Amino acid sequence: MSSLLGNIFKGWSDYSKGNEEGGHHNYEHMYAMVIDLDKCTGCNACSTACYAENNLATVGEEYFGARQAMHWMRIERYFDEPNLEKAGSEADADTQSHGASFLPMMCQHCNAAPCEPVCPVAATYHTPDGLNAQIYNRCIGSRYCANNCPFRVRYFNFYDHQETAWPAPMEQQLNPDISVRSKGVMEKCTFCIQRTRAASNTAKNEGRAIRDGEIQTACQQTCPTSAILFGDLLDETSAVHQAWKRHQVQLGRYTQNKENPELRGYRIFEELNVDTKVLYLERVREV
Amino acid sequence: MSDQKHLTQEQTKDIDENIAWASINADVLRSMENPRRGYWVAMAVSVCLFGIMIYAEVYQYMYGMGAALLNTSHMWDLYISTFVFWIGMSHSGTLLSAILHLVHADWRKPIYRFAEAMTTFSLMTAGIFPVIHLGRVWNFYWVMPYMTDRGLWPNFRSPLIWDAFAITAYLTSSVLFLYIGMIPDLAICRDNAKGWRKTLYSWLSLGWRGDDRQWRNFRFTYLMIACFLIPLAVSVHSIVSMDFAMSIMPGWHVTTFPPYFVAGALYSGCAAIITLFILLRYFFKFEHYMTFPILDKVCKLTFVIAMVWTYLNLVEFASVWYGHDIPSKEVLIAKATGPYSPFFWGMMTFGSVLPFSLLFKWVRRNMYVLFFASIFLNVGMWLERWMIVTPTLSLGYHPQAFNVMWPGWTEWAMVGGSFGWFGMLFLIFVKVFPCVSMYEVKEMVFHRKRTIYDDVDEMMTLHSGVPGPKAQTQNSGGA
Amino acid sequence: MSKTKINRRNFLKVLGLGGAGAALAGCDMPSYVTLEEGEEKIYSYLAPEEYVIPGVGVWYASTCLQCPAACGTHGRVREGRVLKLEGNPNTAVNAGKLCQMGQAALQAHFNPDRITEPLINGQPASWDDALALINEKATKNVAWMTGAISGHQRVLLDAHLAATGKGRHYAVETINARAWTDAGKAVLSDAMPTLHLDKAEAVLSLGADMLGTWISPVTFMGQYGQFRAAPRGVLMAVEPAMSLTGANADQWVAAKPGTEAAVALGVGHLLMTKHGLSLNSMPNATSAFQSMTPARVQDIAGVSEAALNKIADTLASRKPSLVVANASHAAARVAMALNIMLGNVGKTLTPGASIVADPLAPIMGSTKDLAEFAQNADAGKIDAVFITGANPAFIAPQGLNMAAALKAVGFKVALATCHDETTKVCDVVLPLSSALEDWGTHVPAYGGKPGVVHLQQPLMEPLHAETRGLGDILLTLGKSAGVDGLEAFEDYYGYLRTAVSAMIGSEQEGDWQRVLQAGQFEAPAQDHAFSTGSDVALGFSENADAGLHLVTVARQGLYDGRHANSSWLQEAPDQITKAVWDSWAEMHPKTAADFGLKDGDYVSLTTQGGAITTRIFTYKGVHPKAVCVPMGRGHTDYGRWASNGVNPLTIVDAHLGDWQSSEVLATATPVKISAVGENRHLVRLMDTDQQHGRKLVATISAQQFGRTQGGA
Amino acid sequence: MAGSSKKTVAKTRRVLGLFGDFDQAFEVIAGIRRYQVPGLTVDDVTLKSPIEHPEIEDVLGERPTDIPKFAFWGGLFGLVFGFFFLAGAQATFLVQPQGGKPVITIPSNVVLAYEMMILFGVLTTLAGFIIGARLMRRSSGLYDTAISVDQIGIVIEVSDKQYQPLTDLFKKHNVIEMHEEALS
Repeated sequence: MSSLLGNIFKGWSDYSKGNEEGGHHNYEHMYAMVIDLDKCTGCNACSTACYAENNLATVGEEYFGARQAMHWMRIERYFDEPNLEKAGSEADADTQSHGASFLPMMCQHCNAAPCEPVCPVAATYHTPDGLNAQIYNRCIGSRYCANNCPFRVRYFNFYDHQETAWPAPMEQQLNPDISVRSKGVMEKCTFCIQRTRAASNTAKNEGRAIRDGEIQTACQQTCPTSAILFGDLLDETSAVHQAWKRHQVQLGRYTQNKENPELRGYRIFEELNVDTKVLYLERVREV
Repeated sequence: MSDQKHLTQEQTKDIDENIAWASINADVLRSMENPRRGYWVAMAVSVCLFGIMIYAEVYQYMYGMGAALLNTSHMWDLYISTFVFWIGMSHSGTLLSAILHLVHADWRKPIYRFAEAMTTFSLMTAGIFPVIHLGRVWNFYWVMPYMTDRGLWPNFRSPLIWDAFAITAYLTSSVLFLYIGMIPDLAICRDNAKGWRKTLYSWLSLGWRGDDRQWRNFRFTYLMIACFLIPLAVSVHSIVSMDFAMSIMPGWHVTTFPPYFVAGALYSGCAAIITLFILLRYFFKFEHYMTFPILDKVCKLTFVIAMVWTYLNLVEFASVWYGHDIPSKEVLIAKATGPYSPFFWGMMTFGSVLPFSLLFKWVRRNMYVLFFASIFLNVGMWLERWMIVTPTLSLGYHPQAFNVMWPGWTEWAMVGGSFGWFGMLFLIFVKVFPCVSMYEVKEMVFHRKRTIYDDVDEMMTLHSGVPGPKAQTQNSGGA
Repeated sequence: MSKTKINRRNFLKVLGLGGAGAALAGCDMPSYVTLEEGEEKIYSYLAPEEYVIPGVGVWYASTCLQCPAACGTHGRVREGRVLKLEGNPNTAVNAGKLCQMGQAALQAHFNPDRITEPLINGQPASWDDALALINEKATKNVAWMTGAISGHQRVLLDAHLAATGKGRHYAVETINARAWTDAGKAVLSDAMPTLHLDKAEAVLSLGADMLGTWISPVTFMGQYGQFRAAPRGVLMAVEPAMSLTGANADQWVAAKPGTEAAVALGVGHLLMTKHGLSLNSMPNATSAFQSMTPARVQDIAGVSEAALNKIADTLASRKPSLVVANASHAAARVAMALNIMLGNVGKTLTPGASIVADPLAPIMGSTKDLAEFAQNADAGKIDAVFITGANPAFIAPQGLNMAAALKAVGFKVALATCHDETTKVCDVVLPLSSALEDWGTHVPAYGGKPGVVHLQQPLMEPLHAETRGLGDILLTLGKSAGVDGLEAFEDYYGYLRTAVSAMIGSEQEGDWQRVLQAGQFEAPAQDHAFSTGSDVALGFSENADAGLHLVTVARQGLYDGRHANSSWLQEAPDQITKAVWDSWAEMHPKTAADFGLKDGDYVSLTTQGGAITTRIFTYKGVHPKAVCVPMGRGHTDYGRWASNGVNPLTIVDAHLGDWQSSEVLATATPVKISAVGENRHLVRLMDTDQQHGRKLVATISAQQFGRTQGGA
Repeated sequence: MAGSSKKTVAKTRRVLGLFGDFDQAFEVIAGIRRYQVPGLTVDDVTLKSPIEHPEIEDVLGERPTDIPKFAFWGGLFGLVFGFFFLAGAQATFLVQPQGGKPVITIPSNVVLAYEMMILFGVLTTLAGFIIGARLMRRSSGLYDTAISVDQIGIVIEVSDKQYQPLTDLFKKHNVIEMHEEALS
């Protein structure tokens, strides 16, 4: 009973302390990302790398058309530039004069993730690494989390894809470090948790801290233009931390008070106060 | 029962107080005997519908949730909306029984029994849907509040868990409410039954002898549970509404949802009562008990609730419209103009315009018109639930969510099957249990008679020493 | 067969050592059991092969053959299975990066539709029978048809050709840089000058999809990353339909198909008249520039004077700049001239490096070879042909009438990993090991350090016992053809190791291991200088036809169709339209409106060559006079995933030669369009192309970027 | 019945009288109140009726019931137990999804505790009913099915010498029929 009460108070203090720190809890790590949309060419390499690394099933034209695809990392393409004030001639031009806008969209690993509180069986929760994790074994498929995700980056196994997606001998390519999800389970980007764990294990074996850049997500590693940065936000020296600082974006806020509002860093749907951990850098165009 | 005037549409009294107590027993007990052909037809239809539901569920189990054509934008669809619909239906019984009981509206007495039965069975129907809509239905029991060997609990923050708690509490309480209210009648059945029914009723009536002690405790118990049930019923549907209101989705994250849902629930419940009222009166010849004046009162009640519901509807629209949340506004506009707009306007017509017909006395007194009216009211309420779930999911914050989706055959099969299941349960109920509360009709008759005759006595003794009718009918206590 | 098996075991032992070395080198990733549920198909840890460290992934270096760029790769091998490919950080070509096609090499390897045994006339046969038949039939007038090829495979191939008489080697690639290399040769006497996007302040691309499919996309994308860093370069693209490069351009200009040269000349005109630049060393070019006034550009290419001015101003104001072109020979030559005029030569355009051991040098394919093969075959000059790494029956434009040409060849041997349209018509089909099972050396045609040779080593034992590597087969053929000096080697590995040792000048085991680990080695190279621009004539192909033109573009992904049997790439949405699993025709909304068409309408595209039927997708990234149909889809015999869509090449009239070259021009076939009347939703990633006021991709002006230095 | 048991001798038989309506039954009880049967008080009377008569207290006098106590304590228990059960679960369930919320969230726990309050309240009320109404036990006392139709029964245990006056009292108020059984 005493330990129970102790836990209760600990929970409260953690919460209040975390709030002052801008986060919500005290984490060991806080893995975060920076994506430079001016460098992103929308070439899909990251997406395909994700399929290869994370045992993502291909679903075929019919199911893709039914919006049942499993692309954890999807490259969205837009033709409009809402907040770029164009020269009068271009505004109504009948040609796509500024090219297209590409947006790599994967789970934003919100610190205040709307998907977490609504899961009836606690199958999605926050790890001490600051990751928004999905426990496939625990998931019963109520799909509430996906309904509550403003980014629509949670993907549900509407079918068993094993036979169609990996006909023999393709199953030999499956990554044994992570599971193949069966029907009825929700899944999403994990920031390549298997790589994170591998790195932290190595670090532990060698009795040292994880070095910045030691962990590379599959998308980051393959990105031909190096538009993606990944690292530990709590590590003052990490490139990601530096980038967030340079762009004057802080966790735990739903509006950033930047001294220089022209800095490119922004978070998508920040106003929803879900506290995402992916920092996007604005795309640039000659006007 | 000298004249049949009270059975016609001009009837003014809720019930003929001269009706003999013995005949009350007789009529009700008769309704529980040897089913006629119509009953078997109805039962067959219900069983078929339910069979289709079973088949659909098995198919979906083998094939995956994709069978329902759900997709990344539309993770929920008809299962959830029909779930909400049935939960709503379940509110009628409690409303009539508990609230009217507390306010001593005795015209509830002939009709509350089947209303409470409806509550129970609607809940049992509603309970099916959260389960069959699970991706891994075989793990549904993981939402129970127990600690697994891995130290996992369910997530008490999830409105779905609140649902589980609320529905469990509500189902238990309403079953008990129904059962306790039925004990004296079960005693009556026991006294008149033979064979297995005798055994059944002997067990169920718990040895009810009609002692003053039993009646006294009975009165308090019934009162207490009624008091518990009213806040419970309100909380249940507000919790159901929180499945949506607690999310951050535009179109769901609405403050007025709890009262709105409760109103909608009472609304559809009353409509359903009208439907069943008419059916029972027609098939079981309950003209003496389910009379037009009572139907009239139910209709008026329905109209009032319909107006409340309409008002809350408009409030919701207005608050979105004058708010500055663009995505929510998009959802609202899309509902009215988008691909789902026919159903939206259908809902508004059936839910807000059709009730005005209840203002006309000839409608309130015409069983046939009223029957179809009540059906369409409920169609409107079902559409409302669908319009809450699906059009909202067809939009959202992120354009990736933009998608129009129509339910798959399994979903329709489940929706139809749920009515089959409900019908099955209800049909069994009316043949096993008295669907009119005999003892309470007796009380009603007794009280009304007394009050009337007391007044008359006073008048007569006031004007002349002649003893009033009470003295004359001294010996006609019952038969 | 048994002998080679033993040898495989041997070299896989060696390979294990190499892997261990690689592990020491620190590029390994030990595996471990995650919290998540285990994959039931994992091989048992009991009794693993001796070179397998259970549960530990080891990274081996190899080379990617998904496109001619020959990027270096690292493959993660665990329990004897290759699980994942990454770029080799040590190579200059791709510096640790890979494109989606490189990632999908795994599926080319594990493909369920692999050929597992030799076939004679479609019937299973033994290797001995097959080889016997080949030795009997392929005696004189033997030809080889390959894709881009280099390294020791090329050496053996040449040797085989030499031994079998006056045969010829046709290297065919529909997606090639032939126009650029020809122009480079003609103007700067350097076929493959080194480009420096990263150093350039402004880049003008005339139909050269550098970021997508041109020469070495990963190299260029790597440079593009730096190009976009402060001080930020400006990218401009002129092309009939938006390519991946165009989609990333600051200024994208739609030109009528085949008129990029005219636009480039117009730019040069403005540079001379408006910005006072001159090109004294090249009087011909100068006159050509002077004659191309903006007004002419307007009515030839339909490019407005404003757009032209903007391009010229940018090029003039931002130095150094870079002009690249692949739209046509004419455009490429003008681009070279512009580079000289802008003084880019020596700054962003430096002499390419070549290696001494010339026989290893890369042969980049072209459709010219394809056309010549068709002519020679029709003329009966070819008795037997060996086809590998190419699918002529699919990639040949209809105009070449490749079907008849192939029929005319008496004896056809296909060396292939998967069945395709070509193996269907071949007499003998030899099952080839996949790129991840085979040995080889490859010389990147572009982007490598001077003299660098990439080594391709097997990442796992062959999936199918009966398949053999290209090198092994070439070696066998060479021996039976009596090539000198091959008897010493019992398999290609032996040959390769000896050859490489000779090149690095060391027989040491350790040196060989180092090469294996590095995945590359450097042979002595010699630099050579540009010639001062020779004064070539500049012209352009004026296309008088005012009607619609068919533009068949290649997109990174399915490429020219060779990757259509990869479900990953089929399901990776096309970069521009975001469509998957099917073909489409891109049209400008105005044009579509003129024909009364809307998105998803099926249309029939008719040329002299024939007709195809597909759905249209309308957006403003197409010139109103162009109908753009990407290549790669519409296979008839290429496995379970490739049959969707249509192949536009089947209606491309190949006889439209480009100005001053015989290179087939596939961008200007007049086409008639007619509605079929059917409409079905084109399956795409998203149904909307707009952001609907959400702040998803925010765009700021370059001025702001300049003020903040991009937050750097 | 404590009041009477002191002075009376052993009861020998139990008598049930059936009456046509409440008024007559009440007259009988009134008679007993007026001690027309020596040694019998109104506390000895058990009234059996087909319906619950509102003025029953006026006639039989106040007879207390514990139901409200059951309901109150049950509800209170549900509330307290509910909250601490949840709080305990959440406190020991340390990997629970936080979603930026504290470990023990008041709103959700209030909702759930509220439901548990009602659930337990209802259950204990039922228990109180079964206990208080002496249900689910072998029932003592005479019974006639007519009671479940329309007749009112009065059951009284009497000694031999009380028997006669009681039957007279019954007959005086035209009892419909009488049953009696001997007490062992």
